[in-house]
Amino acid sequence: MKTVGFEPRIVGILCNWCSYAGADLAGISRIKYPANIRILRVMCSGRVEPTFVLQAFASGADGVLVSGCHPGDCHYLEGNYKAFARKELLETLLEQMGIEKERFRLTWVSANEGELFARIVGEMVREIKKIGPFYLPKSWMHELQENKHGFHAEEKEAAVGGGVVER
Amino acid sequence: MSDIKVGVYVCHCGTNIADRVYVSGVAEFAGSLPNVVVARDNQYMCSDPGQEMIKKDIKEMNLNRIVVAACSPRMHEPTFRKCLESAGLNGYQFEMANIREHCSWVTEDAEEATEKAKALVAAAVARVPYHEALYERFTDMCSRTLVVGGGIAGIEAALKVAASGNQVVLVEKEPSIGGNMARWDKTFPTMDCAACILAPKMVAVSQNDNITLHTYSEIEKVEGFVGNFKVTIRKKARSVEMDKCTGCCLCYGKCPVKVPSEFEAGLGTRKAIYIPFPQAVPNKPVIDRATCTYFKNGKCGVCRKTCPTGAVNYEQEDELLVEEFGAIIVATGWQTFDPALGSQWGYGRYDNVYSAIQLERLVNASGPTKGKVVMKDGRSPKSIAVLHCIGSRDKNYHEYCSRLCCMSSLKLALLLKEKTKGEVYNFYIDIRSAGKGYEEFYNRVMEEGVHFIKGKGAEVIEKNGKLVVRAEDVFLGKYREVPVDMVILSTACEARSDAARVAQVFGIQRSRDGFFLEAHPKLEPLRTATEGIYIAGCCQGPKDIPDSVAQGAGAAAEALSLIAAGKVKISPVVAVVDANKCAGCKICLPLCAYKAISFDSISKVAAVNEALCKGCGTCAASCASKALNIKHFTDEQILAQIKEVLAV
Amino acid sequence: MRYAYYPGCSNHSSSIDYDESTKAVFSALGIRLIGLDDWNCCGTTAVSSVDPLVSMALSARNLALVENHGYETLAVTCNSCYSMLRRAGDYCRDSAFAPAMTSVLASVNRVCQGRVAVRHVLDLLVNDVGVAKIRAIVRYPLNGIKIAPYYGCLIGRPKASFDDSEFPTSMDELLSVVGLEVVPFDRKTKCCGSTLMTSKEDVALALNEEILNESVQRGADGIAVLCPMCHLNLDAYQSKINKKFKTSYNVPVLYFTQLLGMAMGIGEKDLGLFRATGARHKLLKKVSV
Amino acid sequence: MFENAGVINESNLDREFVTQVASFPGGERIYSCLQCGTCSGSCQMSYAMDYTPRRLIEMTRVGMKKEVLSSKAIWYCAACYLCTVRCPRQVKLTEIMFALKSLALREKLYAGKEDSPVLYTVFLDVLKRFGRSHEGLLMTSFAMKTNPFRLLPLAPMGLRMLAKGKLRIIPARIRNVEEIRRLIQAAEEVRP
Repeated sequence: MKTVGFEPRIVGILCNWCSYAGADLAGISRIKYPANIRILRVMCSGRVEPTFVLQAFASGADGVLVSGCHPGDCHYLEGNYKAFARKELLETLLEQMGIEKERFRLTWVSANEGELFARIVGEMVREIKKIGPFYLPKSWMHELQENKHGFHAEEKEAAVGGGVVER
Repeated sequence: MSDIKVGVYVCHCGTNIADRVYVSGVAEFAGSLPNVVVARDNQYMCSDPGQEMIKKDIKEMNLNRIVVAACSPRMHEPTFRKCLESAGLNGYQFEMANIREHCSWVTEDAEEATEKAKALVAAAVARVPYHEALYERFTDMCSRTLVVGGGIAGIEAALKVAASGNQVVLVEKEPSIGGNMARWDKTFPTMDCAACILAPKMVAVSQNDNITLHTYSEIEKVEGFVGNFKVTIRKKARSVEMDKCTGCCLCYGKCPVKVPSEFEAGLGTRKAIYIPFPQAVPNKPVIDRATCTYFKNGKCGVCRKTCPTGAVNYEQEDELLVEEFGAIIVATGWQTFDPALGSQWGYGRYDNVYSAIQLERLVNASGPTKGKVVMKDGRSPKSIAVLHCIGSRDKNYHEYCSRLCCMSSLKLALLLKEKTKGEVYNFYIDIRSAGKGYEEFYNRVMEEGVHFIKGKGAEVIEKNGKLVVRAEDVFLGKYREVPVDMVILSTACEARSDAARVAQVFGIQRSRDGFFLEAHPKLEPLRTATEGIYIAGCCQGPKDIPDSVAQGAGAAAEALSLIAAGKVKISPVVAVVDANKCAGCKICLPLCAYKAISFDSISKVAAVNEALCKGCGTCAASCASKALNIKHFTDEQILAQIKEVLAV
Repeated sequence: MRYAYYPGCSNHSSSIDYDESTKAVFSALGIRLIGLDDWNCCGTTAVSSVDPLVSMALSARNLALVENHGYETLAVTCNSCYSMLRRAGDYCRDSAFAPAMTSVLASVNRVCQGRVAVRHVLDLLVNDVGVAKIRAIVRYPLNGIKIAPYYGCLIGRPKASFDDSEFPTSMDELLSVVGLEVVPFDRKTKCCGSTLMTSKEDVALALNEEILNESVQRGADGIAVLCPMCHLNLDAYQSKINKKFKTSYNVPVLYFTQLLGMAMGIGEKDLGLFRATGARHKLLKKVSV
Repeated sequence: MFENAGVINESNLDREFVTQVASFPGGERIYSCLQCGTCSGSCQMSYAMDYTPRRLIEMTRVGMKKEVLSSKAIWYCAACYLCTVRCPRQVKLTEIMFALKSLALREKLYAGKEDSPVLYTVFLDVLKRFGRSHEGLLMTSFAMKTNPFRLLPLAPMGLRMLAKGKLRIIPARIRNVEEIRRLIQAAEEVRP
């Protein structure tokens, strides 16, 4: 599916120490990248729960980027490993929901990789432009009307993963 | 939430933001958002007038939440928190929208940038109603400082901290402190002898009661955080008992093993039991187990037999020390580029092609030739070429300029001219002589008759039994083949080969060039992303001696200002458990890297030790009952932000 | 094992002995070289100088043929062809000119995705076959002969491939396995001038003089080459060099495959040794002793 | 203008020239050159060139189109890529030389007595006819267009090669010569 003039909306959830700083460096270095991404800060990529990603899609995002420190470089020792552990389950879940894999990315960007960050955003925008806008599945609409403050614990439980929930 | 009163302030940052973002339009838009009482724009929000504007509005309009749309929170969040507090508001009732680094500076199109800025502001406005007042706390700290690396930067840092009366532990990987500087002969631009200015400092370290020196030791593990680091130091087995050894040197006179000396850059030899150089501190030997005959096949033992005090101990084992420190200074230094990687320069192929560090040893009176500059066949060279930028300013190796080699090459050229009275040619791209007395030194070297050929030495080749440097004389626009007896390669200063491992041990990030990354390229040159861990000297990037000394002293000041406070601030951004929701599943317990979560066996719920919690939020992300949350990064706050950032 | 084989124009004329000896050696090792059907000239320096994109398109057509036949690897003997074909693969795969290349090839109904591994026969012998296997079938080790290994310029350029761009060592290894004494050789990858021999003869003769000079100074009995152009310039132009520089070079220049073949006991005829136009007998005589 | 006068006539400079060269394959890094001279020092032909490779790069960036394209230097490049692999700024000098030669041919700015442009053009003509190169045909056509007497000293070598089966009298022709012609034409149309 392709849409003419389609500008994807991407939510970026970045860890404070590496990726957010990397995105800052892209700015300091005046590296231009598409304005399609809106960046949020968390202290660690380990903070990012699947609910955040699902909420972003539910709120109309066409893509979600989660980015943390490189493996071994986590400011909190191993938070990024936890994020990585959740990734697989989240990807399976997104696949089951019919969300293309291009729409979600977990990357590692360090504080001095401004260029890399800009490149990742550029790539994501290009890829999502190819697959077109994300339309909310009908079943989700119902869920959303039910609760205004995001997902309930049940969905969350299903989506936590990372060896945390026994299934 | 009728009692929420938000003030929004949009910064122009001169033209930094206003060039791309229609600032007053963003302010106007913010004014229309829910809970917003006032929205203004200003030239510089961080300036006094900008801050005064916020304070005045807080007082006059009873604002209880503030949003500033400006630069990165990593820059000015503390500034504005203070501003709120001086107006009687809690500093955490505040949020920054980053419309500079993440918006105006990275977006080509002004319309798109303005739309993006609006979304970021809306998200911040949606977030602040969920903010709570939070309070920083203080905890006791350890007053000891760890200095890692005993080169000139580390030595300077250790001496400065020790002078304040505080305890320092200096850890050095090699058997002696002194670092690279100990190998130099003279120093530019004054030409004073390196050993003469370094040795007194090395001795001062060994004599200072406040400094504990661990040489032949490495850092294995760093745990804890600012104020209370727990560090594991591995003291490698020296095979010589330091308290028994008198440094009489009888042992290595008798040792039958001869291997190339690292200190002499392979030009001289040392024994398997050795003191790396005469002025070594401590001046006591070490056995290199990899080459020692006794350790290879159990035979020999000559050194043990020779030692009059019975200090040689083949059974000695590595020792692990676990010690506490308040601050850590990392000054692990640099290494020289291996010129053999560029086969065109003939290093390793032709006898008389030397690296700069080898020449340092060759011209040194205590070096392998007792300071005589001679070729491999013993003759004195009549003509010598010094090739600059070997491995530097070269995308095939290191793109950066190594900064110190121009001056070091000039110094070596002058020494060569003095010692050989021959013709000395410098092949260079540019001469970089920025520094006190440096340009004057360059002029002096020119006036001494050293030749300067602008043009990088492209290759060294043998022609009819003589070395020939091929290069373009750029000023003349002509190709030249300069026959010489000897070639000196002025090699790049590069990050140590173990820099990646060291960075991981200390939680330091590295820049693309491999060196350690400072917290801010201009304003925080000595800090790292980890509070309480500082960097000094060439581990951060190439530096000459004056700069390394200045950084060592600066890092000492950083450590001391931390220690002098006596207490460390603990961020209130920590995990909190809602005991009513906690199902007691214990999933969070193993997830915490700091072991900050325990299980209360009586109430059957998780409990967070705020002194240990660092606030990463991994536990909160994994709590199935939504009982765990991170203050200031709660689910509500983040979800509100996500929804709103997409609503615009 | 089998590979698609691109002989290149020279191997059908001036370097036919390179073609013959390569095929003989590979056949002795039990490897099939399958000649590429209807291949065309790679374009080489000449066409690149007229129009770089035309030469890339010409090379890419060959790669398209290989892809079409379903081969993964293309064996190449000539350094120039090797460099051109590798570059063409890179252009089709990832460069700013990839779309242009695609449309040019599409105009003749060809597709090149740049998937083919373009590999020099030296690379195949050292890295796929391996020296152990070659050592095993050496019947007449060429002991007592000193050889200068001359790789030519394009074996590792513009991009280093299986060996260093300036100081490759893989042929040294191979030649010493068959008993030859390989002398150190600084001018291993210095250019022979290639087609400049035709248009700038004075300069090209000087380049070859330097190479011959080092080989003599190093005490080599001959020079091993792996490119038809190098062979032509070093071998056929020796008398001209002698005349110009008042020298008396009489240096045997052989393809490395011929030397390998000799050690393996492959007949002179199969190795094309009888086609020698230059000073070859000197070295051959030493071998038979 | 450059060699004889001390002043460069700014109005004679072609500011578009560098853009034109940069648009060729591999030309884009021309802007990165730091003028260190590694290329010229590496080039074995530098000594014979009227301008060193480094200087050609700078002249191109300045816009001295006529001087660059009519220089002798560009025809000395044997395309050995030594400058390219050594360039500290990773400027693809050899590719830039191809671009300059190609432009010199297209704009007919090369010096009249240059042999290389003729050789390369003849080479392409042979290719268009047969799909492959043919040394004998190439040499004779080239000599006829430049100086037929240059064939004389080559004749013994040619005959020797003929006798040893190293030279064919009749050129090999590929089956799809027509395809080659169309391919060349299509490539010529997309050139920068």
